[in-house]
Amino acid sequence: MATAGAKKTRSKEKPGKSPAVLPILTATERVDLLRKMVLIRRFEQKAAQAFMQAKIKGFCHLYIGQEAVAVGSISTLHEGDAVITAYRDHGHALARGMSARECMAELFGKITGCSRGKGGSMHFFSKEKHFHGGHGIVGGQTPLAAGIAFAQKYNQSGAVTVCYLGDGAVNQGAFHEALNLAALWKLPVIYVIENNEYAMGTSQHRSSAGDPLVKRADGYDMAGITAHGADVDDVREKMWDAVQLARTESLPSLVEIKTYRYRGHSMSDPGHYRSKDEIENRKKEADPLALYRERLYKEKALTEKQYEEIERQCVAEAEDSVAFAESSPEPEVNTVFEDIFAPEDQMPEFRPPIGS
Amino acid sequence: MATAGAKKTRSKEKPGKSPAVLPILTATERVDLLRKMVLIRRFEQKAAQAFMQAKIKGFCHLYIGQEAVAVGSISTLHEGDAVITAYRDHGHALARGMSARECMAELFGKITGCSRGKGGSMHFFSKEKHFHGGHGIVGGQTPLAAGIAFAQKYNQSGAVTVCYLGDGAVNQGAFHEALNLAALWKLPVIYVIENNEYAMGTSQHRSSAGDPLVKRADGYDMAGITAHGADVDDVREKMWDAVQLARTESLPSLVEIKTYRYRGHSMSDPGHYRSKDEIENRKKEADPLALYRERLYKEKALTEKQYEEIERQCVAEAEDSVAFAESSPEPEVNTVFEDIFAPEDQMPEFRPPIGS
Amino acid sequence: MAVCTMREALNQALSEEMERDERVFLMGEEVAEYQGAYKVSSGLLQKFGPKRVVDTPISESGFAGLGVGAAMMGLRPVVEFMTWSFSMVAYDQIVNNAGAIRYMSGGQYSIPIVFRGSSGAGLQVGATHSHTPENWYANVPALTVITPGFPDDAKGLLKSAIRSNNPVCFIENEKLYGFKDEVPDGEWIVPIGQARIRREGNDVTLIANSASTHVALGAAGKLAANGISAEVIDLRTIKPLDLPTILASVAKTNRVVIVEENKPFAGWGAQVAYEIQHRSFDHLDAPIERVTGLDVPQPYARVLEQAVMPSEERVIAAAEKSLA
Amino acid sequence: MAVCTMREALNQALSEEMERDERVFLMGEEVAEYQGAYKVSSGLLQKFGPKRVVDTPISESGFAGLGVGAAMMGLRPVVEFMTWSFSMVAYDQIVNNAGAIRYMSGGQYSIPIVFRGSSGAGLQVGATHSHTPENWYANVPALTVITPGFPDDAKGLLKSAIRSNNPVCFIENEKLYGFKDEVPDGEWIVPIGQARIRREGNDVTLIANSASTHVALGAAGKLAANGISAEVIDLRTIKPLDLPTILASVAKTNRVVIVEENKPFAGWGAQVAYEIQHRSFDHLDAPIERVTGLDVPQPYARVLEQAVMPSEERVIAAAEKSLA
Ligand SMILES: Cc1ncc(C[n+]2csc(CCOP(=O)(O)OP(=O)(O)O)c2C)c(N)n1
Ligand SMILES: Cc1ncc(C[n+]2csc(CCOP(=O)(O)OP(=O)(O)O)c2C)c(N)n1
Ligand SMILES: [Mg+2]
Ligand SMILES: [Mg+2]
Repeated sequence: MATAGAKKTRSKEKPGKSPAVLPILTATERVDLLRKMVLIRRFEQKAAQAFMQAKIKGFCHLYIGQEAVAVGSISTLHEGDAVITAYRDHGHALARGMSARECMAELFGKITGCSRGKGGSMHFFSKEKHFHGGHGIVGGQTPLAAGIAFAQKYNQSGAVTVCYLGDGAVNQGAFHEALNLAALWKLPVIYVIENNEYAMGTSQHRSSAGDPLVKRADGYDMAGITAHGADVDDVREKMWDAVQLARTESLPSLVEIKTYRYRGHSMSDPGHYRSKDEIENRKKEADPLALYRERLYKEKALTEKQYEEIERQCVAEAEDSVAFAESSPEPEVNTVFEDIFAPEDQMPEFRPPIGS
Repeated sequence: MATAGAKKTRSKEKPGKSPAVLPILTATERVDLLRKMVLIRRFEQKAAQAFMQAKIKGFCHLYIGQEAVAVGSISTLHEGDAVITAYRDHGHALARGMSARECMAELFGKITGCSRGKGGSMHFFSKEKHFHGGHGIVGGQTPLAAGIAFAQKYNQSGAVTVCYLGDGAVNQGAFHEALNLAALWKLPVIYVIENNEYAMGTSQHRSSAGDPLVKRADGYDMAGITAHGADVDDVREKMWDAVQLARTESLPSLVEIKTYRYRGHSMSDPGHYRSKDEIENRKKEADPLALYRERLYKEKALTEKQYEEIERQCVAEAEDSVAFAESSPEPEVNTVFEDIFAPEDQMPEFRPPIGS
Repeated sequence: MAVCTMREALNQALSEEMERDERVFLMGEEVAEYQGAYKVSSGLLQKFGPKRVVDTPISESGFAGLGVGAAMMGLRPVVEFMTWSFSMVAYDQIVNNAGAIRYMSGGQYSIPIVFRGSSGAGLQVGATHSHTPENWYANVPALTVITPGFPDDAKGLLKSAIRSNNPVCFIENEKLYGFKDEVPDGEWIVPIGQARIRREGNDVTLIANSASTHVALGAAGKLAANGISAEVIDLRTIKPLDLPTILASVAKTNRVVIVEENKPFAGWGAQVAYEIQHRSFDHLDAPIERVTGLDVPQPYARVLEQAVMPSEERVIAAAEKSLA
Repeated sequence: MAVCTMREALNQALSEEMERDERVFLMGEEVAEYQGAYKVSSGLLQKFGPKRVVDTPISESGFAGLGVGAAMMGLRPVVEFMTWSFSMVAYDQIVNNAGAIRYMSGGQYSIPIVFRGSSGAGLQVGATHSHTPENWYANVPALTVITPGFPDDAKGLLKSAIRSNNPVCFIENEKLYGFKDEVPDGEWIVPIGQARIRREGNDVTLIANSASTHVALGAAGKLAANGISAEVIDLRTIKPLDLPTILASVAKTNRVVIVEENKPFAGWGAQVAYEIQHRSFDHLDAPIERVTGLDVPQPYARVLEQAVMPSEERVIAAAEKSLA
């Protein structure tokens, strides 16, 4: 079923410059993809627990069910490439190589968190990992991504940007403006629609005219690609094309990846808009972890014993992250006044201390 | 050349319900279309004069060259249908049957103006004529149009809405949101892109990825239609289809009409972004007034003498409108506090007088 | 008279007004099938059907503008922003279209629309989700801004807002949705533009709105224990301000503390302070104090966010300072 | 030192800063080939090429956000809004992204961006095109708001704004583009956050910004003829406010009139009034007066618009009232 249902359109053929082929991964590398997906799931299950215990507050949007999207797509990137996403950002952060500790600590609002406890679940950041956030306003990250790609091109860095958004986010005007800018200025950015079929309680067909969503690229003569989000290999394959197009020709793409979230929109979602059966069927038929594990078994890239060890390690890492978060100190109250302004270095500071 | 270059796509064929055919106009009706176009041009030439004399202030965006678009498209509407446009609104207002007097008086900022002198060139309104404005923020009128159509459907009035926007306006996010809403909810609205090739000094290819612009409808499975804007008959024909689709099936369309403006973007535009030759060629090759006049001559629907009479009448009407505007009183200073709030009729007034 | 939550009171107002007037309809994200992100519209879809309770895509600019267009046609839309923080992507539609079309058309078109939804901070949802936009919208000449703090006011004011022939920004506060109090059944109208004295006192006037009224009332209780008698005014309507009520209280107490979640710079409290010193200069025995959200983006961590919010302690300190 | 227009002074600042720092680039509608809608960027395309002087589509939300993303990467964008009235469609990007990303990231990302462009009313362009957004943006904790009133300040402050490592809203006023005055050649820096006393006086302090400073100066001249000595402070920076300069003047004159184009409700002047009464209560001999744009949408007709604008007559009347 690797590419079943997947469709690929490219409005403008770029003859001559065919991209390098997708590198074939070693068994170890393939197992590592699985490990990343397992870690994300175990991490989030721990987060869900901590949320129920009121140790995590505010909103908490889980990524469970969508792991192959972040892991597969980010695996096609270089270290220096940029990643940016919306509020459902734990999976992308972990896939990007941020530590479970700094992520869990952020959820707990601790000073050791990846945003020093200031961002929370929706606003993870890691400059070191080129993870440009975690953004709470639907669609709001999409122009930022164009800007990051603009800077990559301006600096001739050869790097590219991947920007994730949801199926609901395609109806924000800012996204449309960003698509046009990216296509017009040939920016090396890949917009990835993680189509998990719902925006909160609203199914795709109740929020978006036109299907598939990737057709929205057509108006901009932008490459449009679809992928099967339960299949990490398919995600890798399709993303690879888009990433190459960005890297070698500085052309943007719109990639629509079909996926599904198992949990509620956020932790406080009663979920009446879909049936338990629907969820159970999806879990059974196309769970990204199970699918890939079975494939690795079949390919003899993985033994059951090795898998158990992976599970053990990931659970341990998730638990460790909770222990770390719990034992980390709260931010000092004074830190509330930090991080508002970058220090000035081209002129004297001019701001009076806050609250004066 | 009636439909030369024109193209018609409809992403979703609606079988079975073929719309009624475009009514064939009598010679008198055809002459009347020409008369309307001539009136718009003469009116605007007078406005340009008055602007140079500093009798009109602020911005003044002329429609000269585009007359066949407003006249042709509005001629396919019923009286009760709604029209809304951007700041380049004189032509639409006159085509809608607003008087030259109330329009010119508005430009002069007089109390007799169609907006009591409060709106100016960009903000003409006539509730009586279902002319919903004159809107200054690029793209800002496009969601309003969806709302007007929403109300028409809600009230089962059978009326439809036509909303004009420029080729530059297609890059405003609000427009994209409006397109999706219109398609999703099957609203009886026709979005007409008046593609005059430039947004201020920026040509279409420098502002918009993807060509033709009407392709932006595809992502929404919305009907997309193009027309030749110098040819009032072609505009009528294509608009007719879109209007019928809205009226009989409550389906929106995106119509792209190729046109050209002869004057600067506004009266203060030096116009260095295109050559005099380009403008002169366009005037020569595809002037909507000349084209139609010649066609009417050929069809023996019009004699030269009759045409001279039309010219005389239109110039007289334009001059009369200036005389009316000049002799109209300035608004009383006190009117500045009027028209902010509608009177309350479902509860007592609760606002203290302004400035108290 | 039954005890109910703010959420239920708002629901009653919507339901009663929709029943009364067919032109009223509700539109917003998740208002229909989901029954409202905060359950304010619970049951309305079942009662009024999908024509009048309309789920929208995530297109605030689109559906806010659509609402204004529908209002130009004589419908009376109630547009829900899931939270007012998301109204920022629709800012132009609210300010220029809802806010200016009547004027620019020389009075031809009315815009009988209500924009409403949750707002406010304190629930650890971070900087992007914690805005209190009272001041932004009250700055717009043609907009009326209402911020109820109690269920009875919520019901009575929302009914008034829907009956108004003009655009109203009706700003609820998420922290209050579960707050319970007595609410009159059926027809119950609270006039727009009238403040309510929630506690009488003689020594200092605390002026607040919405959730901040509860902070002020808490502080007033504690001040009483210290022998300080604080009067608490709940503005209810931010614009137009009920200056007579404010000034009468100042004339009595001669001291003022304003309590607002708004960020301080040019928050609504600055306007209230200006009006008071302008009109009651001689009645003031001490500088007007403001207790506002601190001038930092809203942080997530509880300990930080609590420091940013107006608190009883800060109100008490301000009151004591003004009495010192 | 040469005499030049505000427009030329701004152009110098842009040109010099782009020359100094390759990371600085200018982006906006019609800034390049058209040479700027108001000609502020005249010649820059020719000098720096299309990589650094970038014409945009009419997508304010898109390119404002693009600028913020580029700033996260260390570039130093100058984003021109053709007028600030059009920034409303980009409001979310400015408030939430420019305004909160540094904080929400725990200080990891800086946003060294300047948003700039024309603003203001008085030129009969109607309600949609006449906004003065100082107060909206000054309300946002992390934003700095600068509003120059003279060519020398325009140049020196724009250079500072571009050198700041933080987001700056640089709000010009269309009425002043043609205003001429002496401007130092080459390196000329005006510090952010410092007001400038444009005229010394003893009887009353007029506090203004941008074009309103010229109204205040005109009024001060006429007041002098009546024997009233008015001090005129041009704030230059709206946020952070230069309270020391303001309070020192108040301590001397004991009377204040604030002059602002902002609509009155929670305009920036309300904040200044609050600060003054709060910090210099005992120095005030009369209520603080504000002369603002009237609380109506901006009308087109000249006679109406002039009534709405702050005028010398209204400033004189306010000063006389405060001295009565
Ligand atoms: C502008 C804006 N409007 C509304 C919201 C509230 N909201 C948060 S997530 C969400 C649904 C988004 O759905 P989708 O884009 O499909 O992403 P998913 O949650 O499925 O990952 C909504 C409505 C918001 N954060 N921002
Ligand atoms: C949001 C916004 N941005 C910028 C402007 C300034 N502006 C007015 S008209 C215009 C060009 C619009 O071009 P187009 O849509 O092609 O319409 P045309 O003028 O050709 O009729 C611009 C940039 C504006 N009014 N609103
Ligand atoms: Mg989704
Ligand atoms: Mg155009």
